[in-house]
Amino acid sequence: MSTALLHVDKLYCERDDRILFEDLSFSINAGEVIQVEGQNGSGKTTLLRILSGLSNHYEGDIFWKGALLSTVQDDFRREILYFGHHPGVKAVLTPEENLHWYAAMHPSIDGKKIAMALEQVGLRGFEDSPCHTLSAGQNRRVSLARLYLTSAKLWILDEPFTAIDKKGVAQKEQLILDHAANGGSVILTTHHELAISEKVRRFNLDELAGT
Amino acid sequence: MGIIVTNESANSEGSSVLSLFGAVLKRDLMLAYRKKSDLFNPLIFFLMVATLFPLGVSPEPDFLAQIAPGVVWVAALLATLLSMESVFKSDFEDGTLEQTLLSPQPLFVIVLAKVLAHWMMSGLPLTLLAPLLAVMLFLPAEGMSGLMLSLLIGTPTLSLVGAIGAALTVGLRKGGVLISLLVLPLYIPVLIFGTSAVQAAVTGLPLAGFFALLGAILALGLVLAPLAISAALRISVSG
Amino acid sequence: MSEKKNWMPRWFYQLASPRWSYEIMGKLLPGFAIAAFLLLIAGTVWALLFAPSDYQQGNSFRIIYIHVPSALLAQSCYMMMAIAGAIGLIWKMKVADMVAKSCAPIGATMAVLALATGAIWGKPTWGSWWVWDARLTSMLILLFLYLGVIALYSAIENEAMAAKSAAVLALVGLVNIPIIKYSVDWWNTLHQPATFKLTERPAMAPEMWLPLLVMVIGFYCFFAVSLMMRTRNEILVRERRASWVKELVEKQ
Amino acid sequence: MSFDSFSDFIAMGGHGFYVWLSYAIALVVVVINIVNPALQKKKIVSNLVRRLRRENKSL
Repeated sequence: MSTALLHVDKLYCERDDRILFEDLSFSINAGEVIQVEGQNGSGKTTLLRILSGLSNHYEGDIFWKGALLSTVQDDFRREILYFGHHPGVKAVLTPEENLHWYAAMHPSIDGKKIAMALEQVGLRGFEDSPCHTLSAGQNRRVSLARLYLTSAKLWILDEPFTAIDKKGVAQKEQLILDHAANGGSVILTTHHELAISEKVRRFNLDELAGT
Repeated sequence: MGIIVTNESANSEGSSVLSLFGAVLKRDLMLAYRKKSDLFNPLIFFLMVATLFPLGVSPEPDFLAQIAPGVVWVAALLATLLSMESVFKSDFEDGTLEQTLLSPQPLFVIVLAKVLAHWMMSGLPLTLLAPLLAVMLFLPAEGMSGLMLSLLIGTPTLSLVGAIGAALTVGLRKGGVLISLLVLPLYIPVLIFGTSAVQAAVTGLPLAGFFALLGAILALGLVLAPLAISAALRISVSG
Repeated sequence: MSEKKNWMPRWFYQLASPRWSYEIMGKLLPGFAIAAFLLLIAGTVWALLFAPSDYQQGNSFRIIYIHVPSALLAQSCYMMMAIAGAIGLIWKMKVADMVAKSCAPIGATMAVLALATGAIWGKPTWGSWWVWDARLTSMLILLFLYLGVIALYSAIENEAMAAKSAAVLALVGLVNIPIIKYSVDWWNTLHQPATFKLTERPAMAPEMWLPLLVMVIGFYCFFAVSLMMRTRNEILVRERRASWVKELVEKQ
Repeated sequence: MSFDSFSDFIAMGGHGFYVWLSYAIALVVVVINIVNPALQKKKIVSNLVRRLRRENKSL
């Protein structure tokens, strides 16, 4: 096995009587940004959930740093950050409390920089408002603030830019590039046209799916 | 806040587990405190169910005194069940459950803290409210200590076992009835020993045996239920 | 898959192959069916015609030849369901999942049969259709456990998830069965002064228990037949995409 | 043989109703457990056949 951060070997997944992907093999190396493309229902979210370890409805093998994922789950979880459809923000807690909770759950999150991160995502002044008083975009930004705090190697981002304004998107794209420049890896899905597309490896699920 | 687990504190395994436990407990208590209806609804339900018996069966004090242990226990059981669905539901819906499962922290500890928080929000207030019901149902004063103590030891088991059902059904749209179906048969031993303890207290028989049995069931539940809950949560979220 | 689990005996992962299981079950089915048929017929004739009547209960005693096998089967079926579920959970073995799922309805009907015969037997013996006898009560709770498992299977659409969830529930139930049984036994002795029980009796005569043995074995064979039929169905449904299933269907 | 006549056998010493009811229910339960999976199989196979035909057509 090479030194690929994450290696997927002959992944097969079917859902509701439909094969989402079959014989899917690829690697994510350190410093790489991968964008998964495909139509709605092509299995992008499913793929990211499988890669994050949330779903195990698949056949085939996934290797993390050369070892079978199921044998190194704890190490793996220490080094990934997952951003899913649901931002994972508690409506009755304030942004700060939400991030403190993440910090307790994920030691890769540095709890001391929370105020700084909230400022970065433009939530200064909202630290103490419960999240249900914030807009949908602001709620997602609370969750995205984790990107400024984490020391995780692999970021798995499912539609991170939904409900985020242009300026915010540019900022996040830069953050992703910085992360890659520092040897981190990102795998993401998005409907946005990425401004940084020349540095992104693309990867189309529609072409891979067997029908 | 005191709930920050930094990498430094991970050096000493014990203290990091404790602070994790504390962080989860504190968060869940805070959530309940900010959303008070979840806190009070089961208690009101508890009172209402117990009120139905004098109205539906007979207001005769002697008769009520006889059925009081069972009524209070059944009402407590149903009230716990009612509050059970919400344990993991909102976490599931807003995605925090996903983040919890992706955490490298031991899920056993997280789940145990969540169940403890649930018990502090349901079982404990039910126990404290029970004397009121007992008086309304003419339970003899001698039975009061047995009632309180049996509820105190028995309701944590109800929370633990109920949480298994909640974890299994968390991804389902109509999980509420299903939880009852899955969990009620498993509640029967606690119900039997709980009411027996109260009856023994009323008639002046020795109580220690019942508490020992309830305690043993609780100990078993503390060890095994979090494993089942963790497994069930991972399955439910994987869909 | 294979090189990871080479410490397992060969048959174990042959069994894990749905196709192999389907075929081997197809071969075993006729044998068990014949055995079940003969044993059940012989046992019934023996039980109804030749076994002596009980000196206390008279001919209503003959219900034992249905009641005991069905109660035994209901319990061991639950065990099998939980163990198969555990194997499915631990080794991700699909066939074990299917066996567990197939156990549930059979076990539930056996529990119903045990309860029904117990109640019918109770009428001439105790004078009422239902008595909160320890055995009947714990059988009733066992039925509830079965119903819970079945409800969970039908509530979850994703087959793999349903199998795993139900396996967890079955295992939780398995841990609870001894506790439930103990608590009900104990509760029963507290509430009811021991009258004479349905099935517990001092040394049964061989001409009484021999037909019972025949019936028990017959019931187990019948269980095997029904279980294999259901499991084969499950295999067809869950493997509908596999080429061997398509070939099989095309032949018909 | 523990019965002297056929009517004795049917009567079961006054417990005929209970005994025969039990055995009848047992018969029903056993038959259900055999017939049900058999019918199920028929349905599954016919569904699969239909599916296969549809797939072959669409190819």
